[in-house]
Amino acid sequence: MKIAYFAWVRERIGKESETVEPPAEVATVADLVRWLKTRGEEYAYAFENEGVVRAAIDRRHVKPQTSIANAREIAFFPPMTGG
Amino acid sequence: MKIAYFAWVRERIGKESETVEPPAEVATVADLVRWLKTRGEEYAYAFENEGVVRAAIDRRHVKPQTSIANAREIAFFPPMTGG
Amino acid sequence: MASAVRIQREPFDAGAEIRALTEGRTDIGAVVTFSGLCRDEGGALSALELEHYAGMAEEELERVAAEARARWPLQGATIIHRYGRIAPGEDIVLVVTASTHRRAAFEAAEFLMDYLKTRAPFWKKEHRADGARGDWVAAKDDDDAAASRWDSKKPG
Amino acid sequence: MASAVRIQREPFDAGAEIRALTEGRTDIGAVVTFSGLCRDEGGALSALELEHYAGMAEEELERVAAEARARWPLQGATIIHRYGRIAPGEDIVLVVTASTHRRAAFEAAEFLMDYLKTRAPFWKKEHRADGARGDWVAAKDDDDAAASRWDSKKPG
Repeated sequence: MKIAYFAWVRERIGKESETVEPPAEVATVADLVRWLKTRGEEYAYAFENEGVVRAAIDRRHVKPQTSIANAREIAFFPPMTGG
Repeated sequence: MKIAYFAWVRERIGKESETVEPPAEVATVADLVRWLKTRGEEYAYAFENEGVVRAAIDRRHVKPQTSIANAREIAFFPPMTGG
Repeated sequence: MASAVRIQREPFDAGAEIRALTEGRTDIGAVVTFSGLCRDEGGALSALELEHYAGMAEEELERVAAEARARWPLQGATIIHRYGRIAPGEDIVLVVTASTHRRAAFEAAEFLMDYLKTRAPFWKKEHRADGARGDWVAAKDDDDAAASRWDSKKPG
Repeated sequence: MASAVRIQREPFDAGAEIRALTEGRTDIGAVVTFSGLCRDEGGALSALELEHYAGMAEEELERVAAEARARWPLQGATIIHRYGRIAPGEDIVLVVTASTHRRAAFEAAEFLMDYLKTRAPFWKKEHRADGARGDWVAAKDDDDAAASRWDSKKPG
């Protein structure tokens, strides 16, 4: 599964995207965030306030409790500031 | 005193403007309308619904009870439909 | 503040009016424009004839613009109103507002349109496509209601 | 309905976008445009850098435009959002709405701006005029409040 990062989430993690294979018990977006935070300081820093970072699955906004089953691309990013 | 007419008030009265000398007891806009209505059928027709026609004195909107003392130009017209 | 009120027979260029308010400035965050166009009412009309009270029309639009500036923090406001014969699809009126914040620009533009509709001395007469005698457009109660909602409302 | 969503690095021309929605039509009575510009915050900023999520940004703006069309009777809607480095005074975003009636055009334009601010995946980073490290612009609670006021509101 591809994961993409944007804005300060991207800067903190230090990469734009990566391909990961989380274990089977990682079922939701919130599970994925908790699992990513175990992968290093940079992830722990990016997700230090779990309520702040937003997620999209296959280019649609999703909530933390959304299932990641069948997701091709999951993106994490700060609250949007366009317009 | 100059009186100007616009839109269907102008069409009903049949002139764009005229100079009139109302008698001294004509003190307000409403008095002037009542006096004008005595001047002929075309005026009676233009002002048949007294609540509809609006007035301006020297290019400012006024109410029927406004005094016409010192007015240089009084205009009568239907509700506005610009914009 | 850049402010302009114009009454003219000629068409106008909304893009040029936006540029006139914003060019060379770096403090404007939001520009809202409203263009009002002549509709043919499903093919029934061949044109609208706009009559105005020359002199008072300019002054009234200036008063409406001054009222908007008093209510909202604007960096610019433009009002252009055409008169004469206007064909379907052509512009009749343009309002442009510029502000640091979008809510002020939106509210001021809507206020200017609501107010000028009920206060600016312009009258529209219909020219019918079938050649029959056209009527004067009747004022809408809706427009009075739209204008009066600003009487009590404070800028947000 | 004429509808267009574009995401581009290049500047846009608001006047041309208005004409694209209205040209050759005689059924549009009202066109509202909103332009969002880059401010220099009193000289503190030399530019904004706009990052976006390519692919999702287009889709999200299409969803926002579809939502506006479902809520208001629109004859056209255009949304253009720029990305990349944008200097103070330059345009960032443009929304154009066309309708028979002015209230629908105004409300739909304001809705589009409120919604895209909180839903379209764009992020602004400041470039400071003094050369110091610029921050990512923080999202405003105001913007969330502005967007959520449409959740219960019906078009007027």
